[in-house]
Amino acid sequence: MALDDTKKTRDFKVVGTRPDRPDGIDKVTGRARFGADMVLPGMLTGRILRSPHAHARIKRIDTSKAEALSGVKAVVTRADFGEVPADVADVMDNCMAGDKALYDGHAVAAVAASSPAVARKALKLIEVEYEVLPHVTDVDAATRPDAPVLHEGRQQETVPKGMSANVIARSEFGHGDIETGLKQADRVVARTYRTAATHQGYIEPHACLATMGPDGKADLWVCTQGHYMVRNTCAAILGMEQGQLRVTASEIGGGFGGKTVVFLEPVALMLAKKSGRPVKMVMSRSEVLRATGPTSSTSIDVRIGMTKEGRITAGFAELRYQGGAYPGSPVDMGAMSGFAPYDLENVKTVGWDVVTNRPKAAAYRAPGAPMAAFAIESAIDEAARGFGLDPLEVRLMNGADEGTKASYGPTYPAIGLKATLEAAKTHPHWSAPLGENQGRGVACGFWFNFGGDTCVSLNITPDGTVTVSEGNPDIGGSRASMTMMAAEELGIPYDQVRTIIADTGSLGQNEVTDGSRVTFAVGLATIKAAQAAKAEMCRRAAMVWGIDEDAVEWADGAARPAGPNAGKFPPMTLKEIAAIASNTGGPIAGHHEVNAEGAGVSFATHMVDVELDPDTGSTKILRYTVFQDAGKAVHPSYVEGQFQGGAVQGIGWALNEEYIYGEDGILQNAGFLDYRIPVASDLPMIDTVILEIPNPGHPYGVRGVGETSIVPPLAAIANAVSAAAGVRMTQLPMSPPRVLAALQAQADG
Amino acid sequence: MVEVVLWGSLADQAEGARKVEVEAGTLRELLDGLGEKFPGLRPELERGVSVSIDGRIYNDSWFQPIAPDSEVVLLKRLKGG
Amino acid sequence: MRYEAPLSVEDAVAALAGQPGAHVLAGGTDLLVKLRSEMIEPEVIVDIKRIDGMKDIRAEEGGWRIGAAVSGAEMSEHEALVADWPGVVEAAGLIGSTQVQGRATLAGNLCNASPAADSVPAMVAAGAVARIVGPNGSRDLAVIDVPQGPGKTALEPGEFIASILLPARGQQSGDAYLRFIPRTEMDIAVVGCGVSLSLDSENRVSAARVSLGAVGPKVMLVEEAAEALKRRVLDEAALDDLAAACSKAATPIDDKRGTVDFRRHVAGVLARRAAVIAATRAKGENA
Amino acid sequence: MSQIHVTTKINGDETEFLCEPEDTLLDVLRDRLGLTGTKEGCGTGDCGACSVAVDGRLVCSCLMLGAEAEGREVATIEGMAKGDQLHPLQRKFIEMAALQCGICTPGILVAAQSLLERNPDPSEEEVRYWLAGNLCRCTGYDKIIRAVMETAADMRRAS
Repeated sequence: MALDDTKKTRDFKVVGTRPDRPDGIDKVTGRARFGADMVLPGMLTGRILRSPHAHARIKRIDTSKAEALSGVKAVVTRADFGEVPADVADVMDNCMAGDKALYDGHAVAAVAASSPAVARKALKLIEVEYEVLPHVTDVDAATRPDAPVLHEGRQQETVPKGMSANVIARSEFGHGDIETGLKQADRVVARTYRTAATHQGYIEPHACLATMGPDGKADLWVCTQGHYMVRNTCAAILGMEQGQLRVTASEIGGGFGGKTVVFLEPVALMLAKKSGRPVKMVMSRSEVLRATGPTSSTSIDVRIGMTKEGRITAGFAELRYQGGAYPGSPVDMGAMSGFAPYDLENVKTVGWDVVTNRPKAAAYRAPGAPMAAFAIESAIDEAARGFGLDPLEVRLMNGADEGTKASYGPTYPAIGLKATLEAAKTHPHWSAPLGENQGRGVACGFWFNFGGDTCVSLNITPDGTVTVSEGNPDIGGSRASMTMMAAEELGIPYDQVRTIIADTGSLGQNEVTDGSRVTFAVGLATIKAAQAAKAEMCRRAAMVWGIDEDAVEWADGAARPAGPNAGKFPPMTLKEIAAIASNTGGPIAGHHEVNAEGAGVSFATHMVDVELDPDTGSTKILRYTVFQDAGKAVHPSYVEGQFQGGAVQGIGWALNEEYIYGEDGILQNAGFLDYRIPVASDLPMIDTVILEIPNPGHPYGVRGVGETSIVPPLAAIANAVSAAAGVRMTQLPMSPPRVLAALQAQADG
Repeated sequence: MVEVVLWGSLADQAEGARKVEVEAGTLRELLDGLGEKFPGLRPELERGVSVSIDGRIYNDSWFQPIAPDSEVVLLKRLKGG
Repeated sequence: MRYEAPLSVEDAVAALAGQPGAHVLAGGTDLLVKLRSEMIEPEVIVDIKRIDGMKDIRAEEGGWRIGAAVSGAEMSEHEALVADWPGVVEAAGLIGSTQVQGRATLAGNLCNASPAADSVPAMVAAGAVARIVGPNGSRDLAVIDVPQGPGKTALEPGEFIASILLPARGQQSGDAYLRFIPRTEMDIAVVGCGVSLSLDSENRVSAARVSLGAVGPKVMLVEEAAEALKRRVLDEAALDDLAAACSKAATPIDDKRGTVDFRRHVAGVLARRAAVIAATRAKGENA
Repeated sequence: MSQIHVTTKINGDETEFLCEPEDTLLDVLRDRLGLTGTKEGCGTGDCGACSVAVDGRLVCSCLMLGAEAEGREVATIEGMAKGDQLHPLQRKFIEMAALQCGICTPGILVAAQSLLERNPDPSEEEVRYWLAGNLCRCTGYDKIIRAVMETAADMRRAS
């Protein structure tokens, strides 16, 4: 595929401004329809029965009493699904347990009933006979040879013989020689770091509404980051043709990676199929926390060698991530990204993918990267501070630049890491005074960013306005970005374009809204679709003028004769061309379908001040500044919003959020009361500095911005807390009991 | 011939080599060539990989051209959130 | 399930007494959570908010009688009550969000019988008394004696709390309640501490009550802590003794909210801080 | 099990409904009256997405029974704009990008309106504590707090 390698700077008219978002009024008036807001005539309530055990063989399920209850229209268990293709077998098993329940909250049966009350009652009538098995929820415990085993036969050839079958895969990245590098060091920091599992914490629970007729045609309304993914996955599980399942994305109340997989949807479709009625399913908050896709808990060993001048001579990390009950933790992403901000001669990371009796990890914003950055950036900080060196200068000295061979292999093109560090160095935050019990920390972060399959259709209406259809749910203002890029490319005002999210019947395949891809990839396709429409409009104008179409160019919203014909005819505006479209060949549209590969990587530096209460171990965030490269900020307000939101999710991860499992393997804090995401009063304003180092892979220079902002905060806050406490914090969350214990241990010598 | 850099543990499946050479002008030829020349790589190739070609990352585009002097690095399949 | 909203105490008692497992609904901020999670499945819910007097805050014997359906927000808007018992009002004001404040009540917080209930240590320090009504008429019971353990109260079948009496505020007296939570809002107390004290003309403590929450199966009154303060000026030594007495009295557990060591230590920290605030208030200064 | 007949006023309109005794006000609003602007994020009073005002008092509609609404006045997000005139808070939230996904937005607007009715000149700290029961996972609250403060300033200037 061809990307525009335009490095030239252009003068933008719309891009870079801050117009009102097109879905704003719907969302401030309550009109916007989210997952649970849809109703259909005759609709039933679907509910799921979940395992109360962390690990148990399901010996028998008797649904007869539930089926006999008045108002119950369908009961579904795994037996209803039959064999499914291998590539969705784990998804199927996660949506509805087969032989074994693998975690507390694992779905084992479902009902559809005439009311929520009947559904609740029906669940109690389902008899499940369990044989409770030993369980393991800790990542290190799961790797021990005597650990309870979740699956036999899933270990990859990459794992040395003799390890627990829970260890699924091993990977290794890097270059140079660690031992040589360590010998050149004046100081080696070697520590083990641990992070707790956290949840994306989106405020909207999963919800969907399914219908399926006896003819096999089905419709699904769902809150998801990718309705095309939902279609493809559900079709595979239910043995349907993809074209027979139309999925419409509702507005989505947050996802952050957690809505890139299916949980309820295949079950809702099966209930709809069996009952012949529409079935709506909505998770409770406790179901969301117990049984969707939190991120990994981790255990990471790091060794950093540094000279007394601050040069990193060697960087090593061994990362163990548990990804829940099925293979596929994001450990590889952690192993590839952790040292990516640095130009290192000797670097090596080893990643271990481990299964445990926890819900299967889904993606969470830069999946895998924040934990690796926490460990590595903490070790770099400790080494630098050990020599009394400025941690920003050390990062600048070792920072990656254009031409650096990245720790994960490739050589970087133009990148923005050093720009973020330089901006941090000259920012007033860096030189502001600190008081007693206060500390300042910095850390860098990296994310790859993605592209992927993308379709955009752009239609010119008869009155000369423009509609854009895209296939990615608008999770944080992307309708505004697409509208802006279409308006920019067509040279028309923002308010003459309207962007909608099309259902799966209306466009070709679209990759999930993930990997910070939408503004980059859908934006690219929108620009290309606009370019196609412009070319067609130039052709129509050429017909009218009776000149060659190559002699027409598009500028400022109108076709203009160019070259030898320049000035011979007055420009024809988009509206004028649209008005005569029927006379010149028919409706005008542009579309673009592409696998948008070649997204540009992104870097950030975060700076944070904290204050500790030495009597209670409590941490207060005093000041926070994000410096990040956006390539080109299409709508700066929403770029800032991504920076701020990522930083605050990171603050939660660093200080309070954690999955707490009891000895019994049951989740202890399945609610927003004790799964403590940051509240407004916990926080200061989050300052942002947007840097714009254009991505050569995008016509406007856009880079994804959504994920990088969660990578540095864990380490930045740990570095700040460690500075304030005078003791190195190596375990997240840095909850008050943990900080107080560290302070007391230090005081006790 | 194109020189392909493998990630550390992948080298174990390719006779210990961190850098291997295959005859390829496109991404598809590259992936096919690798699997043919180093059967040990096949499980990982089947699980899916990403490929960095001159600093840009590709997942699926078979006909992405690769020049003989291109920098080609095999990566674990990337996933986002 | 039935919902009843009687207009008189007698009708409410009749509704409650007639049905084992009936539940009282005042603010509902605990009851509805239990209903939703299917922790309880009552046959009848008796909403007492429509009973005369339940929403009243009335002066009585120099103190304040607070109806069982008075919300935290209503208490914090009552200036005279706030002036007399700022610690109790602040404690009630710490329960949940602004939204929860619009509904949650002292009586409900007490009847929920959570060891971590915020308003209970403050009421205990204040020497508050609950008026209980039931099939056998009404009786008064000190707030400290209402909770019997996690989720258990001294209420007999058919009884409910109609009001809470905060006694007359003495001269040169002040109260305070502090709790520790991991965030700044929205959490359940990891440790709570209420202090109510009176000062003599030389600023020595003439009377004191110190209570702790979330460090035992129910809220406790710590006599040793009060003794540590009595007849002393609140200097560092007195505060150290107070803190030590509270840490010693605490019998907490390790759970998802905190550890034994943390809770013991923080019980002392909070007692010091709360005592200083209470003493400042006793001197008629703002704190 | 018999349904309860409730007469109430919702967004100024006399409204009657039948509900089950265990239905929350949130259930009634969303499932019986079609007022789905009020959201359920937790069902336990911990997220504030279901915020409404009852007799002028901000509450979580998930923590109140529908039956309790008898004789009360309920204000929801759907009643915030007057005709085609958005409330100043609604306008400011759009203008200042104080929402990303928008699921918490109705609850936050209702809560913020309740604050400004009581306190037309809140400090940043007062806004943050008032809204502490309204979780937002997208924005980090920065733009929300700024939008509320700016709206308050605008409304003070206008009055």
